[in-house]
Amino acid sequence: MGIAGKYATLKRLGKYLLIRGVAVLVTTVIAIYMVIIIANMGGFVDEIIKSEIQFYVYEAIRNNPAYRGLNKSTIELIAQEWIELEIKRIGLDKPFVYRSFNYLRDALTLNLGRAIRITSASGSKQVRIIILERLPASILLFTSIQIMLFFSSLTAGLYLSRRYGSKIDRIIVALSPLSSMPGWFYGLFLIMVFASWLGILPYGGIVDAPPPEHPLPYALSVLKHMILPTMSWFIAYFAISTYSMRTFFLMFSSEDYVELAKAKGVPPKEIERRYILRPTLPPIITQLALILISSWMGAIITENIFNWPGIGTLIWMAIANNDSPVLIGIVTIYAYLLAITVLLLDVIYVLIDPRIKIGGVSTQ
Amino acid sequence: MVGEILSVRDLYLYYRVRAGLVKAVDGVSINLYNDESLAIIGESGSGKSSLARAFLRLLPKNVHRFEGSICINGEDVMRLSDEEFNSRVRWNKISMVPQASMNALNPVIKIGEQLAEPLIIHRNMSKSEAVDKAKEMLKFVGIPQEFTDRYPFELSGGMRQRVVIAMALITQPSIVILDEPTSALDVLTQANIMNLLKKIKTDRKISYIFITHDIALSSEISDKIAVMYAGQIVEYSYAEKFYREPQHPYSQLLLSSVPTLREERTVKFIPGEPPSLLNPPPGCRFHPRCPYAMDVCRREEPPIIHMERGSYVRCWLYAKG
Amino acid sequence: MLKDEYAKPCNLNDILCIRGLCVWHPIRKFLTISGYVRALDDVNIDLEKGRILAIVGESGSGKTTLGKTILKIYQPTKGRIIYDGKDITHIKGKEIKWYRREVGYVQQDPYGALPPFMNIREILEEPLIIHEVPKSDRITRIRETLEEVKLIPVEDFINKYPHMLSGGQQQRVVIARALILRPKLIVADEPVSMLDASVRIEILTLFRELQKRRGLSIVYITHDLSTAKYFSDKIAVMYAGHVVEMAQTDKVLSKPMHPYTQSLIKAIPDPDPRNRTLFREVPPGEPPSLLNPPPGCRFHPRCPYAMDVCRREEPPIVEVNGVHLVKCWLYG
Amino acid sequence: MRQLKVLLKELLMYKSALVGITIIASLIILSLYAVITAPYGEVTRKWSSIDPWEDFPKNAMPSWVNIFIGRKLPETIVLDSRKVEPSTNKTIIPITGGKYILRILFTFGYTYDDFPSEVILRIFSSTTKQFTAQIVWVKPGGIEYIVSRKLLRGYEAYYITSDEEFLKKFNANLINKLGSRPNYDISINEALFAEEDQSILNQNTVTVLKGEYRAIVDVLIGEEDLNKVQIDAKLVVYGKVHGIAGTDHRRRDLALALLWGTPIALAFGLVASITITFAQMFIAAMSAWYGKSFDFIVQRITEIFMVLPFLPMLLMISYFYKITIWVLLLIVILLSIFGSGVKNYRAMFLQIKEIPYIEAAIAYGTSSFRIVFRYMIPKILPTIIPSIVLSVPDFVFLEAALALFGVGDPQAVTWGRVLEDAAREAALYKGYYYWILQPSLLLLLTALGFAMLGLALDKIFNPRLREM
Repeated sequence: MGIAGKYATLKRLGKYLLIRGVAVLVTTVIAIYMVIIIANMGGFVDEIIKSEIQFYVYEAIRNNPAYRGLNKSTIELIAQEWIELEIKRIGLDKPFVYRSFNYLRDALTLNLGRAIRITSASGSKQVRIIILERLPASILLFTSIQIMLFFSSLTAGLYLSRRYGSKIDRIIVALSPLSSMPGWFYGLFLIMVFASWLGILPYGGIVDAPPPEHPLPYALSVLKHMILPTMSWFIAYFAISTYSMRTFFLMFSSEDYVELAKAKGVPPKEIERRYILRPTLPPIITQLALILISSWMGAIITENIFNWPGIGTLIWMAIANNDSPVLIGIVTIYAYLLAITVLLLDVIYVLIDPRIKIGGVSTQ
Repeated sequence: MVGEILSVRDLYLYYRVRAGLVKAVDGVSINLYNDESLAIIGESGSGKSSLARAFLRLLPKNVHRFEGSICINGEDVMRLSDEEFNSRVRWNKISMVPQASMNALNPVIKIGEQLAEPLIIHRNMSKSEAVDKAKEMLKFVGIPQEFTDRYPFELSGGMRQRVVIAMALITQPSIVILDEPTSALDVLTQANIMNLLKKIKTDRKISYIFITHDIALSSEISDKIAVMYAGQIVEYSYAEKFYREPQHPYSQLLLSSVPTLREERTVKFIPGEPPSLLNPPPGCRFHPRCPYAMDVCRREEPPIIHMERGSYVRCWLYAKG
Repeated sequence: MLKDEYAKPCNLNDILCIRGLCVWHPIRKFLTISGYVRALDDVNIDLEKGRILAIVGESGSGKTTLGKTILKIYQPTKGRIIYDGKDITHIKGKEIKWYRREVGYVQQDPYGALPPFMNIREILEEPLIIHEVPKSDRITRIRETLEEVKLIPVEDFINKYPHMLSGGQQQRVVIARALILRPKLIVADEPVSMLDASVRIEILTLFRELQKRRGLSIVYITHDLSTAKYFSDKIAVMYAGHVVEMAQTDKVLSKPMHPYTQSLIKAIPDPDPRNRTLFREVPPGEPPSLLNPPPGCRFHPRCPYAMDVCRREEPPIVEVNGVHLVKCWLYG
Repeated sequence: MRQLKVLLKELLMYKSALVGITIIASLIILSLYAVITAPYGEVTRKWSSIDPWEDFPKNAMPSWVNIFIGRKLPETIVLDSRKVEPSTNKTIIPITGGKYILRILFTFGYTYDDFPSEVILRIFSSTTKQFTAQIVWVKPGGIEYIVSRKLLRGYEAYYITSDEEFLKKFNANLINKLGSRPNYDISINEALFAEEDQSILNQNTVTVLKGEYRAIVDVLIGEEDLNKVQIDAKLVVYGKVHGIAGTDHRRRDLALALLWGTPIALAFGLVASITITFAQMFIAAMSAWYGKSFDFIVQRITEIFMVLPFLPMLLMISYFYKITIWVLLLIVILLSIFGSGVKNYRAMFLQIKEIPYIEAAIAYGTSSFRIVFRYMIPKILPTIIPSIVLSVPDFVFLEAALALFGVGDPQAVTWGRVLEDAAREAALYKGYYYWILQPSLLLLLTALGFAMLGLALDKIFNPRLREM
């Protein structure tokens, strides 16, 4: 392929990415708007806030000795004025539809604003800070769980596809019904056994209370707290993902070119690497990428079961506190991450699959 | 005659499926002298592809019985361990052009690399050396050398078929198995490929084992013919004789069912259905469809009747006494 | 670019007459059309009642597209299809339903042509249900037709599912389904190419019998000239979307006129041990892309007799000896 | 029908399928039993009220734990003077001054190895007139305690278990008798039922005194009340085990919730998975068949729904709007209809569209509608059925998870609700394992049943897996 050919490929890729980008952006915008409507209960959250302001103002007036001597109607007047001022300050005087678009604009420009009730550990009300404070915990736990799960089941799947029908293969097949139960469910049992009965591992949380001061014991304590959640996910998902990887590879290992490679005398390791893994890389990478993205959202239930201070517990806190800015913030970041990943995957496909690189970018 | 290049004795290949035992290759014997080519003719489900794959020990995972002897240049390769077989037989002595060669190339590896792979594995060549050799080979099969840098999907079906043929030849094995090498190709492309195969045969002194269901095509490159029916070879004969005087009733009917373009003759068909390899009929497997079927055919399996120069037929009609 | 429409008028007694038929498939990219695949270009065909026309060509020559256009699965871009004296090119609604009764379809892959989740009775009943044949008549019609295609005894087959039958039996079911509405014309697209040699002749013989008995007309699409020889009355040879030659079968085979037909015939082997020493003459190169067909005659890049005019202008359709049509400058 | 038979025969070749079918069948039988024996509305009402559970022990373990611990834990003993039983005896004893004593005597044998969890005496009087009552507790061997003297006025529930006054008296009595008081905080239950020798002084040695106990309620009444006033009493000695499933913190019999949770879980899981799968399939089939702008719109809607995070959305909606379980089901369905399944099915349908038999159907005049429903959908049904079966547990657990978050239907009686109560009452920390284990076990059985059947079906229906 000459320079001209490469240029043409780049141009085509650029055009394609542009169109894909626009499409992805439109879906993201619509999705975020839907979240804004739902998270504000279609404007109902406003009413809640307004009544709270009222309550707060009357309470303040009643407790303030300066107003004590005044007659009722004057107090009413002052209160009304104060309430209106307060409503205007928060911006609730405009209709919800109008504001929903403001929210949308803010969300899209990642101007995530201030939380209504939730406060970060450092005392900030900034949604950005609240989310950033929680994100590392989720990434630490779930991203590492997912990566471990993915690569261990990939290796095991490859191994089993070679030893199809063997005893260990049959064991994995037999264990795969375990996945019909979610990770958090096993979490309950593990807590029961290891925390409640045996008392050797903590019930939950991310670190001992009080946290150790030196970094090494601190890290060890965090690791200790990660054992049970990690175990629960491995019990739930290792067998099934190994099983599906193995089936996937088995399907590909009956391809004609794999058969021919065997006939040629290509050693098994090479066959696995060049003839099975390499052509199946695109779907594998897609799977990994999507898994990683969703792991940043945390696993709401598992985090709550293990009391893990990540995004998952934050989502629940935000829901339970009607804190729509936090919810919208989290979903917006998630939507953006997803959109970027989708586009990135398109580029990766072009890089790793010659059929797309040269044959023209397909839309499917 | 010069040396025997291939001698197969009582080869069996059974595999187990849920419904029972599939007797894909059931006591097959073949012999082939240097430079001779063999066509194995059979309808779908006759076990001819299983036989071809058995030569390269490409067995199904549920194999139940695999025994007999396969001597290549006098060495019984059935006795070799899997590792030895892999390093000494595959692509060294015997290589293959698989069926459906459209999908026989790895879609994400360049043609040159795939072509060079056998040299790197079996001849310990460096990659650049091997790719150079691959270029030569491409030229030999009539593809421009610069195609080494292309990917399979950039080639037409005919070109891909040439690449696969080049791959089979690159280590200069003495036997090449052609498993329906042209069945997916158009008439003109097929003729082209057959021309190429003939040219290779005369240039390189190679023995082909040509698996096909197309009787007309089988006459293109075969010195000997083996007719397979339900896992067995029912007739093993020389080409000159076979097309003029087929012995086995099945061969006769098969030949008369081929429409010809140039000569005028009536075509006939064989009534009935071919048997399944799961539970073939007792006695002669062809007896339910045979116009000459006798009592003994229904009861007993026919013996192998040897004819001149190692040809044979498996039929009671030729049994003496 | 297109030549003037082939002038010869249709004979209204013919079952099928096609004039100037074009089928161009648009290539869509991001909601715009970036080009056309010219699957069929200016195709002219005549088929007399009760005759079999073989359409012969390599893959990509447009023979299957032609069959599907006759069946009105594809809509022509241009041109006319006259069926039994009636222009059916643009019919709709009730008329199309009538036309679907008149024309039957037999496909290449018998297993794929039968819905695997229906048994034979259900499969054959479908056309009858769609065309509102009364329930009481259906089962007798199904039995009759199964007997006609020699799936006897009928009881052995009627409740089976396609996968329980052999390839030959499946193809008989496909034929039965094509016949059950009592059509006058059958389009058979490679009906035997996926069957074993011994079964092929059996199916074609059956086809021939049915055709004689019912006075059917058949469009037999194939890549195999040797079966066309046994089965057809007339052959149309297609190359890259054009019909390049059309005449009686024996004429085409004994005196092929178009260079493409000639090389096609030379390339086909007969079972003969002498083949071993024979190298066949084959035109170089490969069929052109239908997205960007070469100018002039589409065969010219591979033609041993190519002249200057072939590179410039599309050849006309020439009538040689009155009945032998050929699209080639050698005869123009 | 014949096909079904063949399928069943093939299924039974897999042991796991057999196990799965057995589990699902027993769950269905359990559901039918639940639905037949008690109507849903009645059950939810009973579950959320207090009265029906009065005579049930609090946080009692299921009876079968006796087998495992090798001791006989006490069951609940209910003695009611309003019922004619040999164990209760109501007599009127005249005393001087035109006064009478109405004596209610409860006699019961106590042979368990452990102390009861509570003792409550309820006294019912038909008027609001005030009476004096005296309650006497007689242990086997005749040790007698005047537990309490009190004034009665109408209905009176006397929680003996928390009567600190009695405890003081009892301790004082022990010092008299044994020279010292117990070296631990003896509970009233122990006081009432313990053997009164040296063993009572130590927490580790205190033992139950087995034998016949009597409780005497004496009410002083006047002559004028003799035929007018109706006074009765009910003594409940609450046990530590109850029924097959035990009870919760509100004395409710868990068996009821576990039994009724079964039909709800099955209905929720099956309806959700079947509806969602079929809806997705229809949308995908239409999208693939009609193509063009219809396809385009469906594709974009699907992408929007793929951006929306499912669980947070669901939690938000169910928290904000306090929905019932059936509305929740509807919302789960609505949120999932345009899920990623549509994309997968569409890809399958695009392939099916190219199978020759579709073209044949067009050629004999089949309408689009008929092609979609009669030719395309039946083709993928075999691959869909396993996934329907396999996804049932997902929805059962989804409901449980939502309940666990406390956003489930407050009315519904589900396994998830039981788990939520347990979690809220910190059952894990308090050691009430049965409370968590039982609903978990049912969830586990349901999940395993469907998973085993589903995977076996997958092996049968999925031709690619079948070859292997």
